[in-house]
Order: sequence, then C-alpha cells, then structure tokens
Amino acid sequence: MPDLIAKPALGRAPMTMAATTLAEAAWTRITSIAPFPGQAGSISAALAPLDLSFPPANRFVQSAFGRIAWSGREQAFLFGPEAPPNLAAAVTDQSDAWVMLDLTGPQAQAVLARLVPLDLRAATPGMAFRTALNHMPLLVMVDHAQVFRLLTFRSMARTAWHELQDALSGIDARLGLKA
Amino acid sequence: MRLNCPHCGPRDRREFYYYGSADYLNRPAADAALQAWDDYLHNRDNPAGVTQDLWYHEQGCTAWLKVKRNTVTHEILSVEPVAGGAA
Amino acid sequence: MRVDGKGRIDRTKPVSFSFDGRTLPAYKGDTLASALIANDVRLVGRSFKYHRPRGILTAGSEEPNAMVEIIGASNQTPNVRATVQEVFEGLAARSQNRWPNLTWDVMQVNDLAAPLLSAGFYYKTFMWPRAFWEGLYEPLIRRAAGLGSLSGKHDEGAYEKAWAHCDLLVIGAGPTGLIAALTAARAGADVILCDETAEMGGRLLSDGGEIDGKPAADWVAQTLAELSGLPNVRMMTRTTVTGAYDDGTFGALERVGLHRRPRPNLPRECFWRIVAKRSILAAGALERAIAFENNDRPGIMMASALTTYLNRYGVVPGKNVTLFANNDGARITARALMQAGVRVAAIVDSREDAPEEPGTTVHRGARVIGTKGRLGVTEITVRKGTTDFRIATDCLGLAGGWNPTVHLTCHMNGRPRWAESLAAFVPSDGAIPGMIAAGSANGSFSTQGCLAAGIVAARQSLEAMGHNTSDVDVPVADDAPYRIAPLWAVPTKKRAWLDFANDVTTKDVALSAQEGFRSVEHMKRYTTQGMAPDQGKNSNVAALAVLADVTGRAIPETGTTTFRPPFTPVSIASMGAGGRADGFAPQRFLTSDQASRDRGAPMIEAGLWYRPSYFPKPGEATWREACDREVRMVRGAVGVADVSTLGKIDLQGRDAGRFLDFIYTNTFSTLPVGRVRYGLMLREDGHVLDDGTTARLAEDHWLMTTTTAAAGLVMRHLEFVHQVFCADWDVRFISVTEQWAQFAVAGPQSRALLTSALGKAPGLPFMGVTPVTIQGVQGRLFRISFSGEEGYEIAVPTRFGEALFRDLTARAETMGGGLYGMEALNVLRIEKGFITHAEIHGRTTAFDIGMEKMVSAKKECIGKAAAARPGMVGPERDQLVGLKPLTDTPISAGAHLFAQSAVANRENDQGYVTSVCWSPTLSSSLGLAFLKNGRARHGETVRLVDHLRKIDVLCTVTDPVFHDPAGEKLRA
Amino acid sequence: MRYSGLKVITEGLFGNKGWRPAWRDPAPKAEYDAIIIGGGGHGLSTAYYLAKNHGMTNIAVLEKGYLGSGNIGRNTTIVRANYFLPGNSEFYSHSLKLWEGLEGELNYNVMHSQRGLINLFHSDGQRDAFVRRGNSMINQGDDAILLDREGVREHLPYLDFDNTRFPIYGGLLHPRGGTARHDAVAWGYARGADKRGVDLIQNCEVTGIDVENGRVIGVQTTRGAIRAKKVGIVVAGRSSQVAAMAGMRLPIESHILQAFVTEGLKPVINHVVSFGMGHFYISQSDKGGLVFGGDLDFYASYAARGNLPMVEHVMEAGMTLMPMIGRAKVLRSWGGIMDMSPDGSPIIDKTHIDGLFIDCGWNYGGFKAVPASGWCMAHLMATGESHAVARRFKLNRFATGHILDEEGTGSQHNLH
Repeated sequence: MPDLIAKPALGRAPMTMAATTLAEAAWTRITSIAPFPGQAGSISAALAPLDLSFPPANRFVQSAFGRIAWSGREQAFLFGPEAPPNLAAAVTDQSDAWVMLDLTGPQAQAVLARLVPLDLRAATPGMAFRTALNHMPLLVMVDHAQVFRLLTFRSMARTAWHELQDALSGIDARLGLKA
Repeated sequence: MRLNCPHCGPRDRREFYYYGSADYLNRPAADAALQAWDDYLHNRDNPAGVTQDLWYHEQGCTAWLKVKRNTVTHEILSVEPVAGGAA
Repeated sequence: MRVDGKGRIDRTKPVSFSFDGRTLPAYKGDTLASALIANDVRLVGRSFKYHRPRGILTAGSEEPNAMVEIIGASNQTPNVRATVQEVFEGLAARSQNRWPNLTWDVMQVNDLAAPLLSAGFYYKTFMWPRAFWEGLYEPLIRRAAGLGSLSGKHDEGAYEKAWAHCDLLVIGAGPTGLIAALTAARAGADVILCDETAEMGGRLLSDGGEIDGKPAADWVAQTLAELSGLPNVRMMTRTTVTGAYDDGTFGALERVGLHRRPRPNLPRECFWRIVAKRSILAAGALERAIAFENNDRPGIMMASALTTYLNRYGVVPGKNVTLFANNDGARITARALMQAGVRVAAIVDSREDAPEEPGTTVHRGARVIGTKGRLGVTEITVRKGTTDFRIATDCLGLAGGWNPTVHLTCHMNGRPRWAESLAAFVPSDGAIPGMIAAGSANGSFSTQGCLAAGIVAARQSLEAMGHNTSDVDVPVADDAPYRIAPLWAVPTKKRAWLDFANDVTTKDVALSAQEGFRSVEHMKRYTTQGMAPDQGKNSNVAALAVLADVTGRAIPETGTTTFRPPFTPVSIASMGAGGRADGFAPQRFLTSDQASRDRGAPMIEAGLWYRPSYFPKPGEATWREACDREVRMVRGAVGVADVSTLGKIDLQGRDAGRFLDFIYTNTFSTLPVGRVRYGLMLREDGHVLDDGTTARLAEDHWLMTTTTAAAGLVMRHLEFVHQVFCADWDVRFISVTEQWAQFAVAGPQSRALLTSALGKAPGLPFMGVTPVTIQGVQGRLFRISFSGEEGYEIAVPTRFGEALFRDLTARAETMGGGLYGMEALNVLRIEKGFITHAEIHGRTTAFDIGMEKMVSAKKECIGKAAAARPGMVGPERDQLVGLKPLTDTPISAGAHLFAQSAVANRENDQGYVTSVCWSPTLSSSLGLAFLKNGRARHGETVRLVDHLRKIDVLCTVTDPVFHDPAGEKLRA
Repeated sequence: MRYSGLKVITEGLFGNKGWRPAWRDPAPKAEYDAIIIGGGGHGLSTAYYLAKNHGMTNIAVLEKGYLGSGNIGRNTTIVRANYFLPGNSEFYSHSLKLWEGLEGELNYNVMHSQRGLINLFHSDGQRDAFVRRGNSMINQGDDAILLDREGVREHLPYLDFDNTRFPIYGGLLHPRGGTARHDAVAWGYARGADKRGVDLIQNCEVTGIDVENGRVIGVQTTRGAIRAKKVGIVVAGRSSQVAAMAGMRLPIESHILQAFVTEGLKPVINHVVSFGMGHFYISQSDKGGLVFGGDLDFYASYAARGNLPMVEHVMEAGMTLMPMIGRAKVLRSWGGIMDMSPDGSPIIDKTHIDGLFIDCGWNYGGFKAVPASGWCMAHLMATGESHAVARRFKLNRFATGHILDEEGTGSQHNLH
C-alpha cells in the first residue's frame, strides 16, 4: 500500500523582484503549546533541554534545536523539535495549519508596510507579532531587518502570495522611476 | 483609532472586534429574574462621555479587553485584559 | 504667456499635451494650468448651474473652476484640477460640463434664466403633475447637473495602500514645515514631511523674497539637501494629507503615476495611513476672493496665484494686469509682475489708507463694481466715492485676505476660532490631539513669523514626546505686518459670486436668510454653498460674513465654518486599493480544489471557501442530473466529499468537559472517551448560534466541529465565555480547522471503502471516534453522518489531504460510488431533515427546530435564561416542519405558507420555506419550512405561494425527517 | 404662501423680493397641549401629523440646534419598503405610501425619486432569503421583482460580472424604492407644521423632564420651563440622554454610521444598488454626486465621525462590485449617530410615565421611516393607543422575547 504523498501549501518557486525574494518555506513541525493556568514556568523548565524557554509576548526564542515563538495570549508555537512529553499545557499539532512564507531583501519592509498595520520600527530581530496581512491573520517573525518569516492560514496561501507579489511589483515599478 | 493592547502594544482598530458595553461582564445568575436578563442583554447607560466596553483582539493575541474610553472624543483612557494572567 | 527667465520649469525638456483636441507645447514642470496660461488659453470650464464661462482661479488644489477630464488610453478621469495635474508628454485633457463645446455651450441658457433659478427654487416647483418629476424634470436636472463624466468602464489602473509610522508628521513643506522638520530631524526624531505639490518650498518658491540675505529658494534648496541626507526623515512630495483620524492616524494621498505616462504595475495613486505620535500642521493659508458683480469671468484670479504662476512656472495670464485688494499682500504680486516686465495697470485698494506703490496707480478707498468680457475679462469698472470709472485689463488679481488652512483641525469636530485682527478663522488649540498648527496655518502670515513658529512647534512636539531638542536659529526674513481691512462683498443688485463652483451668489445667501434659513448650516444646505468640489475652501468664510451682514449679526455669533474629511477629494480606487476583483476578501482553497476542478466541478463560494457544486459526468445535460446521480450513489453505494471547511476546535484540559457543558445546551461531560455527540449552542439571547458534533478523543481532550459559516464566530464566542466567565478553568483551545483535511465517506459501501483504505475494518459504532493510521499517516476516523446513511469522516493532516482525497475517490469509483458535491450534500441532508444555517438563520430557537429537549434542565448554559422568555416558545412560533407538494410540482425556498383556502397576503401569512430539493430517493420535491404551530399540524394541507416565481402549490405538512426516520441506516 | 412653478417665475421676475420665511421663529409659550422634543425629521413629522390628523395645534417642537440638524441632515437618502417581518412590513409599506404623496401633501418638492432599488445576492442561500423577503413585500401589497444575473446585467451593466469576489447571482428589484432630498423633507414638514400653528422653537435644549405622581407635567429647557401634559421624545441619536431625564435606561447603544459623497458627475448610476456581501450601497444624487455608505464603525460613539478601517472597507466593496467608480473622488465623508436597538427595529411606545411617549431606535433606517414614524407617533400621542402598523414596536419586547430581528444577528446592538 503506497504512503500518502505530502503536498506543500503552494508548491511555487521563489519569486524575486527589486532584489527582494518571496519564497515558500519548507515544511516544519509546528506545535502549539498553551500552558494551563500558572504553568508557563514549568514549560520553560521542560524546554530547557532544547535551549528554549517559554517566550514573552511578541518574542521568539531561537536555539540550535529550534525556535519557540509567542503566538498569542497564553500560547506559543514550537518550530522544529517535538514538544517535550507531559507538559502542563495543551499541546496541539499546527504543522499543517499554516503556510510559511519567507520575505527577504531590501524591500521586505516596504512590502510589509503595504499590507501589515504594524509599526515596523519595532520589527527588530527576535520579535514575533500577531497581526494581519491585509485581511488575513498573520504571525510574523523578524529574523533580521531584511528577513521576515510570515505565517498565515494555509488555505489562504494563494491570496497571501498574490498580495505580497502585488505589493512588491508596485514597489519595483516605483524603483524603476528612479533608475 | 488605536488601542494599546496590553499584550501586543498599540494597534490599529482594524485588528479588533467590538462587542459592546462592559455590562456583558456581569452575567446574571441562572435563576435571576427576567428583568435582570433584560438589563444584561439589552438596556444600556449608553453614556455620551466615558464608557467601558469590550473589545476582542481578534487579529492579534485573541485577548478580550475592557476599554475605558470617551464616546464623544474617542479618547482611550485605559485598556486592560478581561482575564488576568500572562500574555 | 511665457515669461523669459522666470519659473522653475525645465526649459530643456519641452513636452506637448492636448486640450480639447488642440495640441499645445509646454515644459516639464508645468501644471496643466500653467501650460494653458502659457498658451493664452483663458476659457477652461463651465460653471455648475449657470454654465458660465470659467477660467483658472487659483494655483492649487482648492481650484473651483478649472476642472477637466484627463483622457487615458483605456479610461478617463473626471474633475481633475488643472492646477494640480502636471503636464507630461501626451497628456490629453478635455473640458467638461459643456455641450457641444466649451465656447458654445447650449446650457448657458441657464444664465439667462438665473432669476428663476434662485436658491432652493427646486423645492418650490416641479411638483405638478406628479408623474413629470421622474419622467421629465428629474432626468433634465440630472443631465444638466454633474461635472465630469465617468466612462462606465472598469477602472483597471493599479492603486496602492500603505502604512507609515513616525514620531512627527509635518504637513506642508513651506517655510514653517521645512524648518519644523529640520528642527525635529536634527534632534533625531523620526519625521515624515508631506507636501501636496511636486516641489517642496511652498510660498517661498512662489513669492521670492530673501532668507538670511539670500534668495529664499536657495534656503529651500539647502534645507532640503540637509533633510534628504538624514536617515530619520522621510520626504513625501505630491502627497496630500487628506484626513485626521483618532490617535494620530492620518490619511494621505500620494500621486505616484498621475504626472507621467502610465507604466505597468506603477500605482496611479497610493493611499497612506500615516501614524504619528505628534503632528505639525504647516499647510499654509489660502487666499480668498472678493464678491462683486460678475467677479467670475476668466482672467479673474487670485493675486497670489499670479505670483505662483510667474515665479514657479514662468507664465502670466495677462499683459495688462489689475489688482483688487483689501490688504498689502497684492503688492508682492504687483512688484513681481512689474519686475518681470508685465504692466500693472492699477491696484484697486478698498482701504483709504493704502500705501502708494511705485510703478503703478493705487486707487485708494476704491472697489471693483463690475467687469466685462464674455469669455474673458476685458474691462473692470471701479467706484471710488461716487465716481465710477473703467479700466481696460485682461487679468484681474484678487487679494481678499488669507484663510489659514484650518481644514484638518476640523476633522475631529474641532471648531476654528474667529481671530478679529486677521478677519479669519484660526485653528482651536487641541482640536486634533497631538497636533500643533503653526505658521500661516495658524494665522502667522510673514515669512519670519512662519520660520519662528515652525521651530517653536517642533520643539514643543519634541518635548511632548520626551525627546531632546536641537539647535536651530531663526533665519532672518521678511516680517511685514499683515494689514487687512475686511471686505467680503461689494454691494450689487446683480450677481456677485461667493461659491464659484456651485454658482452661489451673495443674493442667494440673502434670499436664504429672507426665507428663514438663518443658521449657517441652513444657509449652506439651502443654497448648496460649500458643497461643491472645493468643499467651500474659496467661499465658506465669505458666505458666513455675508450671512452675518444680512442678518445683522457678528461673524462669531452667526456661526463658524467646518470641514470634513477629506481635505481634497480622494479617488475611491485609492482608498479601495486592493479591493478590486478577488482582492476584496481572501480566498480559501481546499486541498481537493484542483482535483475537483480537474473533474469539471463548478466551484461555488461557501463563505470565503470554494467548494464543488457537483461533479458532471459525460451525457449529463443539467446540474440536476448530476446531483440526482450523486444522491442515488450515496444512498446506493458510497460517496466521498471534502468537508474540511467545517470549523474544528481542539479543546484540552481537566475542565474542558465542564466548559462544553456551559457552551452547549446539552451535556458533554458525561460523554465517554471515543464517542461523539451532537450539540446545540445558543447565543446568550436564547437563539441558536450553531450546531455540530464534538468528540471526546481522550479524558481531557476534545474536538469540536462547527458549521463552515460559524467557525470564526464560535471561536470568538468560546474565547469570550472562557476569558470572561471562567478564565481560571483548566481549559485551552485552538482552531485546528486548517490542520486537518477531512472527508466524508457515506453510503452503504462506506465501511467497505474504509476497510480497503485502512487495510482493516473500521470497527466503529455509530457516533464513535478513533485514531487511525492510513497509508502510513496518523489520522482520525469518526463515524458520523450528515446524509442519513452509514457514514464516516476521516481526517489527516492537511498536507496529505489531496493524496487521500484522490485515493478515496479512486476506491469509491471502483465500488460504484464517487464524489458528491454541495448540491447532493444539500439534498441528502434535506431528505434526512438535518438543519443548516438556512434554518438556524439567527431568529430560530431550540424550540422552533424541535430541539427544546436538548436544553438540559439539569445545568446552566449560555442562552438558557433568555430562551425561556415568553415570546420565544409556544404555538405562536413558527416551527420546523417538512413539506411535500400534493402534486408533482417543484416548490421553492423563500415561498410563504398560508391556510389552504386563504388569500396570500401578510395578514394570512403562516410561515415560509427555508430549503427545498428534488429528492431522487423519494421521487418528490421536499421542503423544510417554518410553519406557525407547525408540529401540531403534521398531515395538514397548506398553500405554498412564491409570488416572485409564480408558484402556488398545495403541500402536506410532515415531519422534517423524510428519509429513514428511525435512523436504522445510520446505526447499521 | 403656496409654492408653484408660476410663483417661482413671478417672484423671479420681480427680484425674488416676495418670498417669506418658510416658518416663524416664535418664542416658547408657558404651556402647550403637547411638546415634541426633537426637531429632526421624525419630530417634525410627528408635529405635522398631530396638527393635521388629530387637530392638535397648540403644540411645540423643541430643537436644541437648528431644525433638521440630526440624521435627517446626514444620511444616504434611501426610501424603500422592503422589510419582511410582520411588524416591520406593514409599517414601512405605510411609510412608502405617505412618501408617494408627500410633495402634494406638503406643497414642497422633496424630490422623492422612485428610481428602483436593487439588492444584489451572491449565493443560493442569499437568493432564498431575498425571495422570502420579496414575497413578504408582495404579501404586504408592495412590489418586488426577482432578477437573475442577466436581469441584473440589463439594469446595471457596469457591475464587474466577471471578476468580482462574490459572483452576482441576481438581485431583488424594488421598483418603488428610491431616494429623496433629505433636508427638504425636514423643511417641508417644518413648513407644513408651522402653517398649521405648531411652534417650532430652535436653539432650545431640553434639560429636564418634569414628572409628578407618575405623570409628565412639562419640561425644563435652556429657554425656561414649559408645561405640557403630553411629551414625546423623538431624538434619535440622543435618545438615551433624554430618556435618562425621565429615569429610563433604554435598550439602545449609539453608533456611528459613515457615509460618503463624491464630486458631481454626469448621470452614471440610475438606481439604488446594494451589495449583499460587503455592506455597500450607492445611488447618485440629482446634483451628480455618488452617495454611498456601508456598515457602522461598530464601536459605541457620539462623535458623528468615523475612522479609516470602515472607510477603506466601503471603498474596497465598491471596487470589487463596480470598479467603474474608481476614478470618482470622494468629496466629503460624515458620520451620523445611530440609535442601535437590540433587534434592529424601532420603538414607538408609551413609557412608564403617563403622558410621556418615545420614538427611538431607528438604527440606520430612520430616513425612509420619517412619514410613518410621525404618523404613528402622532396617533399614539393623540389617542394613547399604538397605531395598527406600529403595534409591534414595543419598548418591552426585548424583555418578553417578541423580537423583530430582520438581520438575524441577535441582541448585540451593533450587528443590525
């Protein structure tokens, strides 16, 4: 009996304009960890072997093993490793619930400024924000001033791609005026 | 219009869902008289001035927030989570 | 006429443009207005009501007269200000509101009929005969009214919206704004500096003059150079701040591509949302006209506009200019013109003490009382004392004083304050929280005053933000006092225009007062003053002054002026950028989307999702044939459908069961692990919110399903109930709608299909749930049914969804089954009497749908108390029933129900039909309906009437469950 | 003074000197038979019909600002009778009939234009709901026509049939729906009431309601106390404040509704069009401006001004539905204060105080209701009984569960 074939949310090749690239990130395990009341500390202790701790609001914590990003009220997403067993938390698989898009390059902030109602001056490395990508839900993680990882609902992947591409093409056309 | 979400910081109004008066926090007991439920669900002080109402940071941390604000000037006086606890 | 050696246009770059089909030369840097002036075009438009010939009045966005249509390759843009539109090679402009042409406009007959077209005349006539209003009068009025035309074609242009955040927003880059931005920028604050025009500098570029002993333009250049070198400064030209909103949010419109030939993907405009901690309004002031007889002819324009045209664009609109002033400002214009070699025939100055002006004649204490020239002014009549005399002139400049640009300060209900010494309104302090108005926008009209005010405003803003300040010295510049003796209108028995764009004269204002419309708001509404495209920028203050005069009141006592957003008109396309076509809302696609499309399934919207309607087979002529086949297939063999759009919420924690008991009307905490239960949830007002099944996966682990439509709503509801009423409970939940692809497998062969797919029999009882491994993937199997057949739903992580869908489809097809779509799904559920949001439409109660027994008497739940209100239960309510037509005729959803012999009117209305289908299973049309006291009326015959579709059928009232009422198939 | 075309001509020829004030400017008397608090559309029509239908002419309308300064002066002017719930259906039907004779009734051209209203639908489910509505309208004796997609295309060829996000399945045409000139309605009723002897008192704010032994005896105002045995509160937008003067706490929450008008354009939209998926409705005024609006800003407010999120949403809806309006420029936006009730339907009822009546809760549908609201409120104040077409607009219906919820969105005030 053949195994079922996994498919990416989009399966599109990266797209580059104005030296800025939009790419679909490879599948990663994502586990939602929502500590039960008063348990955030014990979660941090359990994450210690991964060199991670439960992140404060609007932050992610990165280690050689993986990343854990604040993803909302009393909730964080663990990227990469499996969640430690027996956490005093609700643990839910979210790996397939999101499309992950990487936006990289000198115009990345300008692209976000067209779709995300966030003050990007606060977008320093290590930040993770819950906000909106135009009309879609968004978790955005800042790896670098020019490197952003965007998560939105997997079923909306095409719209997200399309809107990011539109924003970038408008910026590219503006840059063409100066050139 | 911007609300200073206690978890996420100042955010544009479009990230939030508005429910209504903070009266919704004071749910009558199950056996309360019909009048108590009428007051809870329908009747409002509806002040032209400072009021307290409930907002939901739907495109954000998903916290329900109690907001003190002025309905005439739109000045926002305070924003606090309805449920305590960590972010 | 072009003036050598003047202007900031690029004479090395000639371009050509056309106006009303004539090709004309211009230079890069020209506006359409300056280019028309360079080509001695005076007549540019026609007025709104009287179709009077009109020229160019101003040099800015406040222009009320010179509005044109810009013709693009595929579309046209109406009502473009010639004073704002920059010329580019190939620009094509056309005059508007005239027929057949600008010089000979048939509608100018209105001008002759002016006495009959006084303010509010239309309220008093066109009433008889009644039918003539819509048939004759209104169409005529509509055709005559309006200005430019839309093409009626879709606007295919690119538009953009964007966000910008800063510490300090400086609105306007004249002397005040430039030095304010510099002061804040040097201190390290994040500054955005916006200016409406293509080049920053404001009146420093228009008026000339000196700063620190050098030409003002040099100071502008030097300041701009420094600002553009600072990383914390963002300079936005061609960007108009259009609205002030709450908490430091501003709307601003950037003209990105309107001043150049179109390029692919280049936005025409960008609508910015600028968020600033503080702001400085440095938008300057607008010069105002004076009302006198026939003051609206082409060639009559603002004195300051003359200076702008000369110094910025190197053009003058006349060779023999006159000026009419009530303040010293016109002298700047006179000197500039004379210095450029243009004759200034006279300055008519209403002030008795007006100073002399070398090089021209000053008529002190004099007034212009009339003008001549049908398509352009040729002569003015001046009255001094009791003497009238005429002066030949081809251009009259008006200097009626200045109105600070207070508009933005009114956007949050602030009312400007009357400053008697300036005879003008100035912004009220604090009108916009965080905003300081400075310079001419605040009534400080000298260059020196503006520079000083800009620095002060910047320092105050910095301090308010807790920011360090910087050292900026106030440069030395002109500091002449503003000497004005207000003159609003020169008395006349004829028409003297206040609102050029809407053709409102001083007589109209007087008539409005005469008829009792004495409140300024009544006057505006009655005369339409201030309602035209310039939003009253050129007329509000003067009209108020005239109203004050005719009603014998002082101006502040008469009222104030106010302005609403936007400051200048903003295209719908820019504020709606991104909304066109699919952009209006996200599209959600199933993992099976492509597979369904590959099979020719029409995809229909279900909320934001797209779902297959049906799967056509060769030889099927209609959707009904496909649907009937799919229904029979499910009833007879097995069908597969993607049901992933249903909301799925994962709940965990010791108190999750208790929480569900509170949310649902029925009890869940007693549900054994491995079992599923149907649940009904109410809104707190007692009406049904949603329904669905919830499975107990483990002792403290549950999975709730919601309807597709209510998924978001239910999530918000759960968050509310949890955070507000039981935040301390041990329960956490998260949406897993997107995590799982879920497929219904339904029909007598469903077990066999799953046995083949799983490699073993599912072995699940009805309403059971179990984890499964399917082809190496961990999934979940539920035995639930929305069809009334033995049914399962199998869920796998979404990335495997497409593969499983194709696999299940292939297996089904080998068993005489296959895919079924939304149409068949709907028939199956109607046959079984299952409800959807067609039935739970927000007005139904558990009682109405026959589920009142599901409201547990033993426990509290959301909505229980309100559902017990007397009006929510009882025989007066419409109750869910089934309907079957007596004869073999179709019935329709939306039809109403009546007693068999009753007249079909509102008084006799007994209910309505919510869902219908043709049932291939029962070979009958079936309906679900709400019927007054319906449960007691099973077996009765009722009349079903759909007036709209002309259906009038007798039906039998039945139980809503038509198919397998005992549920034997489900439990098989 | 009777208005007519002839009068306009003769006055025009003689310099328009003969026009007299449209209404008097009387000082308040010490006592009236009845007082209407609120000189907006509903208050003025109440006064008019009290005088005309019930012969009560010793009455006053007290207005804190200028006549017609509330929502009658800032709305999108739509007049329709397309409700479907019994209780609403007959009321709006009655109102439309009054509209249809209003010019003659008032001798004032309110420019009532029955150009047809089309409600678009975008799914089978929406179509069925509109069919139910259309059938209710016909049951009531009003008019409705079901249009399929091609039928809509004949009327509205400029819609984006090919690309719009939510395809156009069809529309419900209400031929008698249309628009009117909003200010003129207020002025027409004001002039008519004044002519029948009603005192219209502007700049007179009510600051208190005097009650003795459970009976109303008059009001306190900024221009002194005025006695009356009957007082009607007709102040939508400020209902909670005025009712609070009588110790009442209303089932009302006040919200902003923004609306927009563009610069004048030659005729391009000849109907009232409403979009079923994005709360967007539009018509073109006789002056040429596109008048359009959308949903509430959704937060309680008395600011009469809104914010950008809803502005943008409305514009985006316009762009997906009819992108031909993209190059029209919004000239002015404004906000009105809406009395939002918990079921989206109004209240015309007695109160717990004898002689005190209230007319409120018009949500954002008050304009079209102006004639019938006045008619029914006058009936109630004169006779003490609810008029037959307004009998379900009871103040206590929320407590008893006799809800009139056309939208089906429940008791949350801002969802109607």
